[in-house]
Amino acid sequence: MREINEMLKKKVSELLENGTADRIIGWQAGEFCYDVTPAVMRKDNLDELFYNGFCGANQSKYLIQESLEEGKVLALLKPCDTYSFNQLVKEHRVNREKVYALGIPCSGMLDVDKIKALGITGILSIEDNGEEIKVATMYGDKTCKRTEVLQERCKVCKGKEHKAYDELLIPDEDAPEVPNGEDRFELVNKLEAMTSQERFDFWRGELSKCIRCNACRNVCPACSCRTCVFDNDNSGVAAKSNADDFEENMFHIIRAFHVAGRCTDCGECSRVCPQHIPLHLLNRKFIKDIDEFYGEFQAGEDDTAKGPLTAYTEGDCEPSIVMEKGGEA
Amino acid sequence: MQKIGVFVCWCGSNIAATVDVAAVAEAVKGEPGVVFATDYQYMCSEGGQSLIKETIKEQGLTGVVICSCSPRMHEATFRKTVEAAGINPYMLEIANIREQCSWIHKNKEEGTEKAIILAKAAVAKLNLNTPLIAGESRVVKRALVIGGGIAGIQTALDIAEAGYEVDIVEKQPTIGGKMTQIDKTFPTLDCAACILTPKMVDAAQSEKINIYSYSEVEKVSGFVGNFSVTIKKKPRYVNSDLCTGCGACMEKCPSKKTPNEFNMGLDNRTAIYIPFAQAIPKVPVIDTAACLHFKTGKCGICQKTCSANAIDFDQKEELITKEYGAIVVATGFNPLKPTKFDEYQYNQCADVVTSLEFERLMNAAGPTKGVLLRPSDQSHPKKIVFVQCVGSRGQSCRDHSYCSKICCMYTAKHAMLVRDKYPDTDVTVFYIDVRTPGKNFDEFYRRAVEEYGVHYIKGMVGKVEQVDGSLKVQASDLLSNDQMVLDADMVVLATAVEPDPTAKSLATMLTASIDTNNFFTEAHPKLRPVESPTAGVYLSGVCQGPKDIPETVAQGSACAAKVIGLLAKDKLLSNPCVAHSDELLCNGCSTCANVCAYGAIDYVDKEVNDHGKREVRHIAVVNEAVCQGCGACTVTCPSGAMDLKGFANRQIMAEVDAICK
Amino acid sequence: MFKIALDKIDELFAALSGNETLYLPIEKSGEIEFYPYEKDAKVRLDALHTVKSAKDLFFPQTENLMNMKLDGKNIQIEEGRHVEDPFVLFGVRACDARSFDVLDKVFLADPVDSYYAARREHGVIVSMACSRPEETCFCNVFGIDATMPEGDVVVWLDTDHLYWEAKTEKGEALTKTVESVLTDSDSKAVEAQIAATKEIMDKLPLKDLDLTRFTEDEMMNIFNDSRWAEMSEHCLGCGTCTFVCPTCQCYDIRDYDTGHGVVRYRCWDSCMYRDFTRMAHGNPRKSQLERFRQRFMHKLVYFPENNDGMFSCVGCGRCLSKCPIHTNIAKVIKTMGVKEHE
Amino acid sequence: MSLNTKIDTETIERISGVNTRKCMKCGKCSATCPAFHEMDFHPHQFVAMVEKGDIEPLMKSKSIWNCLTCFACVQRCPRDVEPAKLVEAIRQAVIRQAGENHLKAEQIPEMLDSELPQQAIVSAFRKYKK
Amino acid sequence: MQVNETNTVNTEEKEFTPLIVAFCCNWCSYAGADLAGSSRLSYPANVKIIRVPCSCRVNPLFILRAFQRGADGVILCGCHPGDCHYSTGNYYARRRMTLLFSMLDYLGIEKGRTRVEWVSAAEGAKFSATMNDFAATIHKLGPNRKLRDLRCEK
Repeated sequence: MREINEMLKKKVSELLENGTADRIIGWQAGEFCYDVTPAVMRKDNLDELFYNGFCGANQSKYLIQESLEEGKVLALLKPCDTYSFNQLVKEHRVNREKVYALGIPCSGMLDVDKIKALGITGILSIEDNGEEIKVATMYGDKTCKRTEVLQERCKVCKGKEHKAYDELLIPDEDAPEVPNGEDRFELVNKLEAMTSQERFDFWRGELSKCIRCNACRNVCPACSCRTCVFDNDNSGVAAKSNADDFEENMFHIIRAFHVAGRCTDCGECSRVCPQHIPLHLLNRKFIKDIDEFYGEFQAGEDDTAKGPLTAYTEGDCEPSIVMEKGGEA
Repeated sequence: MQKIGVFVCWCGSNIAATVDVAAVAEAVKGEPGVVFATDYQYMCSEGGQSLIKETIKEQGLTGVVICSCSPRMHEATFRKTVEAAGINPYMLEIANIREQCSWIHKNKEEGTEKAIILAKAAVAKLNLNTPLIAGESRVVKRALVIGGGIAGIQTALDIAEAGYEVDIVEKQPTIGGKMTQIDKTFPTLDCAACILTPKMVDAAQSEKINIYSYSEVEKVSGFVGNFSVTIKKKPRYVNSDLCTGCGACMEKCPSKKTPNEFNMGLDNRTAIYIPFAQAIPKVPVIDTAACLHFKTGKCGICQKTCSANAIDFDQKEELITKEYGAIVVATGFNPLKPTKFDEYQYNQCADVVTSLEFERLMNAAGPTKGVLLRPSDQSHPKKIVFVQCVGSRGQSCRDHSYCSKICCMYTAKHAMLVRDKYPDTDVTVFYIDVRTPGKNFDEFYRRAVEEYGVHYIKGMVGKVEQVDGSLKVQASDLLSNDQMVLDADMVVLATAVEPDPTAKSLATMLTASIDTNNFFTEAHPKLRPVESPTAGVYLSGVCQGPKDIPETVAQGSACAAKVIGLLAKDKLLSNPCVAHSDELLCNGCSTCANVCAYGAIDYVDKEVNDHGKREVRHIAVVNEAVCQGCGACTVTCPSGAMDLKGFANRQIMAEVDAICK
Repeated sequence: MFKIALDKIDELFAALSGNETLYLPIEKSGEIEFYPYEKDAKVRLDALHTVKSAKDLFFPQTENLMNMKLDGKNIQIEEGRHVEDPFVLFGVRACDARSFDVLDKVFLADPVDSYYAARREHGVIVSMACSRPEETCFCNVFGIDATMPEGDVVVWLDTDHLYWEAKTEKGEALTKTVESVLTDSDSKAVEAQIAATKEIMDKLPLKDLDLTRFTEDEMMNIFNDSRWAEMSEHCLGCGTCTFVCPTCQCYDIRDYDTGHGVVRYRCWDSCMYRDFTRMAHGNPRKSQLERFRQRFMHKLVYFPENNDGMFSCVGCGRCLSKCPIHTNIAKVIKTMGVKEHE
Repeated sequence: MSLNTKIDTETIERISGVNTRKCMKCGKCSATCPAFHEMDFHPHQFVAMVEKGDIEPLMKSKSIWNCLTCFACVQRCPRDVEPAKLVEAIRQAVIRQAGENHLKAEQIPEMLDSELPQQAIVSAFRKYKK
Repeated sequence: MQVNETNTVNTEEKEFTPLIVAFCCNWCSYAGADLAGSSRLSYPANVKIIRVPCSCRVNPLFILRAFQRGADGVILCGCHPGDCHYSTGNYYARRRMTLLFSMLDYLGIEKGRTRVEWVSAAEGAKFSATMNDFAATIHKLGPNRKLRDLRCEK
């Protein structure tokens, strides 16, 4: 990590220096080692550029705004970010010309909530040694395994190949290994195998926690609408709170439906949920269904392919396939 | 707030017997917006219609709900009625309380309750209706026909006959298409050239028809009635206006070794050439790949020879942009080249030919002057084997899945012609099925078998081998369960029909759709067979699917009738229930355009005023003249920017709410 | 002071929930919130924070104000409130306990918000001292003593006992109803624990946040500070900070058409939202910068200015751990606490 | 030869992965078959008879031992029916039944021929014996 | 015995009459419904039809809205695939509905509360049979309790 950090700083200052881009959207250190913030920097304050294992957030959505501004912006894209980037370019939300995409390697990013979930509180500093994470806390030093505290998306990493870039910090084949991908549909399969009532109870339990803060929506690179239907009083479905269980269901069904076929499975929705609702399991259900019904499709794999909901084949399965599939009634 | 009048029709006893119409009228009086409600015996009668008109005026209604039969029955009637009384025809909603209520329910209480709910749903929707005005667009009174084969010629002649201008774009140096290469036509065996060339001449001489030969369509924009098409005229290097078609240049041209496309490469032509004697226009073209002047900068004999001074080596490609009201696709086909069928030895053996090559070998204007000679040694073949379904009806990657439709008949024709001309020739046809639907078709095939003694064997050829200058054909005879090896002097392959390779790019330009085989798709497979789903684009001939000549001509004329119907209009009134994009909500993601079957959605960079913030945004704009109002875009649009007039999200939700009250 | 052994604590909860609803931190689907006590509920007194703060009990995220019934074209209006039931709110931390003072300034000032007032009146607060603060805690900055929270009753936990002390009349009355399950205790264990906790508090990384600049004199300087731009630049405009905040008190009032009437309800709103305080002419704060600045100006400058110096932040640290991009009030205090270009 | 279990269309189609209903009865498989004249049932008949369920005669036929598995029929079939796989499946069905080895080790010496490649004997033994 | 059993069923039926919303495309299914009407082929009165231009006009929001407002079943009818008046609309509708229904199932909503049927303008009998069958299915499933809005209950 330290090595890459050095390379990154050098490369970024070179690109800003030679005018390839006039600013970078990078990271700024926070109060604690984990509370990094996205920040735009220019030549004069580039020394603030910070990069560590907590710089995992998908920044591609910021490029919508950034690519409207004057000059070229340098974006740091991890392999997984490039999927969202492609998708945004495909949907004309990001002006490709205004972005210089620097592909950076990644060997998995950390989730501080997972560290806290292990009962480690009062965190003062964190040291990431590749395999082991050392945490200094107000209540003594703790350690945990890196694999235990990886972000959800990293556990099902799509691989180290960048799907879009102008330049790579290091060639993909020389990049460090990515975490071994778990089966990303494991939990979806598990839910599908439940009875209908069990699934209902599971999702009620989860969705009833929703406080409708819209973090999942606002962070989502696919949710790039200027005005969301749920904010538009003329849509007939706008609301600011879940006044009834139904609204919790509706918000999350429609949120997932609107990104179906466009969601790259970046997992930001679940990462930012203050209630840790596994929202990615809704998106993954759509992804799994699309793969099964219409053939494997990975949104953002490129910036041209037609999405599965804007395509069809004459022999597509009928909706009644749902009656035959899934768990018990 | 609307002022709504509700009119409940008895339809005699059709409704009144199972629905308490007075109760329905009474029940809706309390609904928001309703200021008047009544019932009447026959709303569609003159009395009923006057009642509506009078009430509109007396009460100052802004909208009308009629509870009656299906809107599919009388919506148009009542739209006219309310319009006559001065309100917008789209401020009308119909509650279907006959077909969907009184006729299917026996219990009056139940029927009345349902009728009330349906009426309330119609009121709820109408409360959100806005007046809609049908858009108008002009119609350019000129048609473009892409492709100058028999399909295109027929369509162009028929359109011209009705008095409209037609332009034909043909990529070859001459019009006429594949039919010019055919010898005789089934089932009458009349000479193809004899029936085609007069039509070519008619087309050339028509004042209304303008032929762009050796030209291609470069770009298409616009929509029904208002297409703008850029045509690329490739340089012939011969000035058409000066050329007299005397042919002296061809005689003198020293480059004589180019395979002659017209004769399927069975003989050679010069670098400057007219494809065939009856070509239209009868103006030569210089093949720059073969011409010594273009290759070496020397020569120029043709220029010296030409007494009309028509040779122009400096001619440049020309782009012409013209407007059209309608576009006809008549791009036709090409026969499959059986290079991947190694078992038939087409690549290796000159005496294995395709059916079209065989046509040329039999044609009096062909390379052998009509004498059937083997290409390998110019000897007369005594044994000929025909193989059907080459490249058709298969599922492997070298086959097409469809039946090419015409091969059975032309093979029977070939077999018959050979036996007629050379009775000492032994002719065998290997077939899977013989398909002869068509007037006098089966009779024709039976004549080949019974009168002309052609051997028809059910079974396919497994391989062809060349042994000592003769061919060994190994095949199965399924009916006698035998495998046979036949000696043959010549093998003729009935190769599949393939859409012209330009179909795909043309379809993209026209936003017309093509199927997996690259045939153009029709707007409706049964009811709109000569229209493409894109308004103003029509289909003629084999570009839509394999056809024989009579069918092609029939479709060409049908297509012309559709075009004439369009061009006869001065203005096009569009259905006002079309999609509309809210420019402040649109993200410009183009998802809507991806699902639009009509190419009705364009993207423009437009300055918008978003609550005081002015900025240029890339947003969707619906072309109302092209949009058909299906609503596919409205659902695919995540932001809800796209909505459908007349069936808006809020309107449908209001109906849902009213029904579920 | 009373005490009860922790292994008998269910008796206390049973007694407290005997006559009225008892709300306390309960874990459901992996997260902890104040839920009504039930026999097999997973009570989590060890948890420092619930996700939503305790304000939800007095100022719920959604509450019906009135129902309107349509009869033909007549409208009948009915009271829609459910605010009269007495309840006990158990396990409120010192920060949340102070938040009620902040909310009182808003909702109990004239004109009194009768919905809030009724709930305050009918609720008894049993607050709980902290013994294991986290790195995000900075209540001390606002003069809050985490070991001695405000409340009708205060409880302390040590490894095996809960200590109980009534602080108000309401608290005394509540104590009477549960006296039977409590035993008398001296305060030694509590004092020892307070001392230990204070030592930990001294190690808190944010304990020295400096609020001295946030005064009326500096108001315009802070307002016009150019550093708001970079701080707010990447704010997602979500409502997470607002909805987890114990002192945010903005709400929206909306009507919902049920098909047979209209429910008028109010729900939390967030000043971070684009449509916050949108009026007929549009929105007074058009950019995220303005919205972002408003939130912190309100908490750190405007509110204390109007309320005798009381900041409307209690240092609970929820926004620090929940903000998707880790922009938070602590960063704002640190940045704006010093003059620009210094 | 005794066949103790009834083999049906479904079994053969499952073993072979062939869908016999795709056949359009063109006979190209038989037309191309180099072992046609050694066979009592021909490739196209395998397809038709399996489709009909007429499998027992095929199991008793010499064709299954005479098919060279050259896959010419598979290569040439315009509808991807793959008749050779059916032949193989029937051969498998026969071999799987006890005592139905077509070739026994002791028979080999008398079949030896100096022209015959060693590999052919080994592969035949593999193909014709359980 | 049997008479008694029928009686019990009848009383239950009276207790629960499912409310069914049917979205029908204008060109095929709405015409099919009209044909059912003119052929006097009955189906339950609690099936209420909403006319839409094409099955692809139906937004998942409309279906959720119906359940929110108290519908017990929602059915979408359109032209048979390949016969869409707008040539491709029902293909998109088919994908959208497949995914939506699958999601509802995933959330534990009873399968069978939603259905898509392709009914042509000539299939009046099919329309009526479909509605009868769907109404029976919903009746068996009982009232929609999992996807309703309590505020909308009477």
